[in-house]
Amino acid sequence: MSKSPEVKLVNVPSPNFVPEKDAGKPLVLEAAHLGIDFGGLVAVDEFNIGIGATEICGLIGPNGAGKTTIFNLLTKVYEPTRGTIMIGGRDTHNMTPVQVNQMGIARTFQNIRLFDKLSVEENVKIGLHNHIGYHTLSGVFRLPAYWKEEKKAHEKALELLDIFGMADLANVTADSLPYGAQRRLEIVRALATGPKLLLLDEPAAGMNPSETEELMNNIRKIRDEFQIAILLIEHDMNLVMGICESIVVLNFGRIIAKGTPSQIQGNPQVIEAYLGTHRG
Amino acid sequence: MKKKLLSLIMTGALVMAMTACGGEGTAAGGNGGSGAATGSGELTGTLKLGVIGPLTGGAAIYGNAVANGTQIAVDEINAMGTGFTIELNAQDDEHDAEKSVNAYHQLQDWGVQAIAGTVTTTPCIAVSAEANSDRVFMLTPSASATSVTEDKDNVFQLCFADPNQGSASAQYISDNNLATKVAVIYNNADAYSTGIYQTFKARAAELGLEIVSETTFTDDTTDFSVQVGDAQSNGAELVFLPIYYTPASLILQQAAAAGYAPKFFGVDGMDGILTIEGFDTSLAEGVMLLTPFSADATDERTVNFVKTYTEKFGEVPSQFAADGYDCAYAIMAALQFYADKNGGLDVTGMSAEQLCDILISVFTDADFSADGVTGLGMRWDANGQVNKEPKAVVIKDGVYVGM
Amino acid sequence: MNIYKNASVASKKAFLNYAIVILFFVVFQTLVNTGSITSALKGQLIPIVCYMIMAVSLNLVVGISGELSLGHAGFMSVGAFTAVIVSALMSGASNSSRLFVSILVGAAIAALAGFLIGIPVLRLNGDYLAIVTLAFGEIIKNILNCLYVGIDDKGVHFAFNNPNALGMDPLGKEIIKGPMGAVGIKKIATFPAAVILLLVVLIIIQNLVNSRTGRAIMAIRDNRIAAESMGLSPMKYKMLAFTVSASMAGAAGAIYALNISTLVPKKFDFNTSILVLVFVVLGGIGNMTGSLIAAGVLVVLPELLRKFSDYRMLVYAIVLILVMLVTNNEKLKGRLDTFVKKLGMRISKGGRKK
Amino acid sequence: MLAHLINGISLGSIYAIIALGYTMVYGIAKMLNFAHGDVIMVGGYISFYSMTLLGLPVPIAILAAVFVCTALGIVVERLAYKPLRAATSLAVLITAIGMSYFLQNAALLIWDANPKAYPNIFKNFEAVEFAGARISPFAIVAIAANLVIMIALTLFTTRTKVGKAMRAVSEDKGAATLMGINVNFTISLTFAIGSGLAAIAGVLLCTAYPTLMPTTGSMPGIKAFTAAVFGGIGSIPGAMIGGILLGIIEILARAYISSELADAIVFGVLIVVLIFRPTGLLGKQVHEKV
Repeated sequence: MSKSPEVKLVNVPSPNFVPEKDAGKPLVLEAAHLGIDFGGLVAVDEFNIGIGATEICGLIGPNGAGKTTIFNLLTKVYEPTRGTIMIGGRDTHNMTPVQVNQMGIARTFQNIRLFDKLSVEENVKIGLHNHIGYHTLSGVFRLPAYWKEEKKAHEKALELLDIFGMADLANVTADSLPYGAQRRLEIVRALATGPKLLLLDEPAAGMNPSETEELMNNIRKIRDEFQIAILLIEHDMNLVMGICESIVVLNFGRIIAKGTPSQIQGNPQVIEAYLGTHRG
Repeated sequence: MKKKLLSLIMTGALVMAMTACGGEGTAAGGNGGSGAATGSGELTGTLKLGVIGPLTGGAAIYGNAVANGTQIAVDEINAMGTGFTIELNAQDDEHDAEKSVNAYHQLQDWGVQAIAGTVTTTPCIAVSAEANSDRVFMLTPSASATSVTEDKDNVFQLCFADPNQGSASAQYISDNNLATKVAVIYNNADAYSTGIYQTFKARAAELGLEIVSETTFTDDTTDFSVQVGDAQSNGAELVFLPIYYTPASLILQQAAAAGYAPKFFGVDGMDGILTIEGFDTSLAEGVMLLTPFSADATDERTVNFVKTYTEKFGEVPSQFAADGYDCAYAIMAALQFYADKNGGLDVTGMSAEQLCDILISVFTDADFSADGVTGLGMRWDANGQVNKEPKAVVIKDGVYVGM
Repeated sequence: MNIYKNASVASKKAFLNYAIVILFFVVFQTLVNTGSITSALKGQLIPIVCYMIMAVSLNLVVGISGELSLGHAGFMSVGAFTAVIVSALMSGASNSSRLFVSILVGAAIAALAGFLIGIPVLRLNGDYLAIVTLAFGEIIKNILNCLYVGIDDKGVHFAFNNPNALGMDPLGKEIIKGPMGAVGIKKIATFPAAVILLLVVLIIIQNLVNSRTGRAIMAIRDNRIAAESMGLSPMKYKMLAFTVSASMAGAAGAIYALNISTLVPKKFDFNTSILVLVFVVLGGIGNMTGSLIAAGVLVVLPELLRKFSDYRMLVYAIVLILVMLVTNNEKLKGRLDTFVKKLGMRISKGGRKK
Repeated sequence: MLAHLINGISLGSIYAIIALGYTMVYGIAKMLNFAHGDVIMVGGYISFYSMTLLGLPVPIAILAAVFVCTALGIVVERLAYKPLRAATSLAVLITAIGMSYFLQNAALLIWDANPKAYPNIFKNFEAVEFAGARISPFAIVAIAANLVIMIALTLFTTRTKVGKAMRAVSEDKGAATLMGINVNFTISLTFAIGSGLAAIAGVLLCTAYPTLMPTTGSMPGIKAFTAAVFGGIGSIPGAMIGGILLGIIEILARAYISSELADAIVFGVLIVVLIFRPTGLLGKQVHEKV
């Protein structure tokens, strides 16, 4: 199994830190004192994170720790009870998931949410939606803009699908894909929206070791090619330790540890809270 | 025996009445004695007569009544053995303009030559427009709005046009000093009801009747507590109900429940209220109405019609049934009138256009009048509206009594 | 080669529908021209096309956008009554220009109604959305029941709930009289015009569906949350589908109105909305070809059932229930399939023997 | 004003009883049973003929109607809805509409189109004077019946084993099956109860508005359905509150605003309520899990 070279983490002007290579660049995402309550129950509290421009960051923790809730907060599916989320330096207060996406955050879902009845290519084209530049009326009247832009979108979609070697599946309907392919399609679709930060919710779930290995390579490839940041939730420790440059560990809605993979691996709290229970 | 007797009555009295002078209108059957078998002007052949009306759906009662009434007239005519017969075809329109036009086209495919219909107003307007351009004669038994006949020379009404009833009612109330403070409850979704209301109101103003409460309802209304309450709190002594008997029965019941007992005055649509199955006729005690037809009338033709209808369909005929019955006879009378004048007529295979012209010419002929159970000496003007006398009746002990 | 395969599947389907409509037109127009069509069918041609437009336009909302609307007839009535007014105002113009403008304005006003109603309606989901569309359909009917319109030398007069408030010249003409509706509408709709409208509607809907916008609408239908995370605003695209659909229902209403001489608001009640929904569901949700065929068959069916006289609506109800059971129950569907197969085999065997 | 209020509450009580049938069936089978209004009509006819043709006393006639409607409810569910348990809700909706057409047209053939005047079953009772307003015996019975039914249903669903099973099925059919609950029986039972209530509503409706026709049930059915949504579909107290509020709004709108626009106002209030409370007054807010 390939290991990513250990990077050095440096502090940024906040309680957070990013890999040294991203130190000079603005953060893609920064959350401070984030928290949400569900009917009096504190689900997430005092969550702080900063993500560097090309960082791959892992968000781990036992089941029910609040990882997906954090994704939902960052993408504004839920409006946080406390704290702030800044995307590219802009406060996202009262923004909708749509606006958050347009500001450069795209995500995948733990329970796959593809557009089942549409083809693979159409799924990707929906990701490309905001980059296809023709008006509804051009579409209705089939003006030249429609043909030009649709052709471009088609080529772009195949190009993106090719990252995962899925170009030949373009015309298959999404719900007829095998499970692993559906997860990969979700990543391609999210990538198509042209994000600066990609949130992956358990991308390797249900994959066998060789598929996982390939996925790791692809995640790195995506980061390198597109020069974007990736925040991922994953239970597969090989994957997390293998590709993440920094890791945040969550338990009961709170951060219990942050650092490089080696720091986390050696952290006794983490071992007790997460690795301990996971392995024990 | 029975048949023979019947045909005798029919030929003698019912078929048609011709009066050379258009005088008093109560034509006593100019050639009644000789009947349809008048030597020279023989009417022969088979007429394909269509009926269009709601046979299903919420207004089915009206359509079925007309279809049944027409059926009886046709059976009687066919039983006369005069060489003239009618083939009847009744089509359902569910009280819907679109379906009514469909029904009309179905009849055309069947080869209809004249139409007794349609039963309800809105469909009738739609069909009459089609029939007008196709030149098919229409005699509507019960669609009473003026817009049914307006600008259409081929459409005639057997029932009163609305304006006549409204002003006649106001006149009657005023002449007999029935009340000074009047309430009106009418169905503003219904051209019939609204039409009567409007002419009633205009005439009432001229006569000095004070309308203290005017409330409306629509076809779906079942709760009249507000309308009744309004009439009651405004101290109306008489409630004028230019509506059909089904909502009227609800109003009577709800007025009784509210302890309100004014005089009630209705129009021809009120007829039938006593025949509602299960209706507590004591609620209708003292209700007055103007109607051209009363199933309790004692003249021979009404008695016979009611008897046959009751035997055949197990219920007392309503005014709609009577209208349908008269339609068939009026058309036959008109054809006979033409035959008499022109030395005979064989209707078999005649085109609807030809028949339409004949019938228009007869119906607008000042000399033509017809008798029926809804009136004697009915005449038509060039607008297609009928002229006949309404009778005022009052309900006493569950039966109509003439006033 | 693979590249255009997908696009061609969608456009193949679209062209199939155009072909069906054109074939339908050619066949029936020929029958009409040669006089070999029954009056019954001839009289139904324009209503059939109107209901086809209604069905495909409702399918845009129910099938493509995935929202159950029970008030589609409301938009049809908005278009219909608008067209009646416009057509009456243009009494001097030629029939074709009257028809064209009436349909256009009818569609525009219906679109406006759709937009305004969409604002509250599209915030809701599922059955709640359905009941609110039903409520709006009834509200439109109620409002039209109170609408009085007259025309005189000074122009159009409107009155609400009070016919005496029209304030017209004595010579003026009332064209819409509240619950009694419109009378004396000049019949200017023609079968070719209706078919052209249907083609235009099909082109708009199918091109819309097979474009960026259509994909967005379907994405929101399939998974609203995922679509939002892709940067698609559900409200915007649902609204677009709803408004376009409303405008087409308005156009259908306009041509419907101009084919019949009288029109009451009650015609466009809940039952008409349901009727159109039945076309869509029986034709297959999202399947435009199905909508066209179902609308055509089901509009004609009650007329064909006339020979059952009293029983015809009962037969219609039973047919409806049986079709739903057979097409939606796996067991029954399976049995039907095996039956059809057996039947097919027997026929082919029989054929071979010969 | 008081008189209108009382009228509104008694009309609303009828809506509430019909709405209970809608709401229970929706809660369990997740379907809009459009034929429910027509079951009311059947209840009306059965009780009418029991009284007039067979001369049965009023309580027996009501029982007969309840019995027939209950049986009808079960048969309709078995024949038309049960085979579609796995189908889309739209397919079930269209089937229910087909069933509604069927019942109406069957009634038309059996009992013909002539309206029947329903006998006044409270003929021998006097109206009560209260604060200057007359309260008809009908209003008292309607309101009392509504309260009794509502309390009985609440006790039934919270205290009895079968009632609890009903709630379990409405929460989660799959889990209920795993817990050994007979889902098919429970759904049949719900239809039986809902249809039995429809029969009672039919008697009350026909007593209040004594014209009985094949279409008698359809408009009250739609209104009661609105009431059920208004109160929060699936909720028993919601159906009652929704029904009564709807009745009051309808009567007051008719009295003080316009009788033509009364229905529009009723539906308008429904829309406003749903905008602020998207699942009705007492409906449960459901969050989609992401």
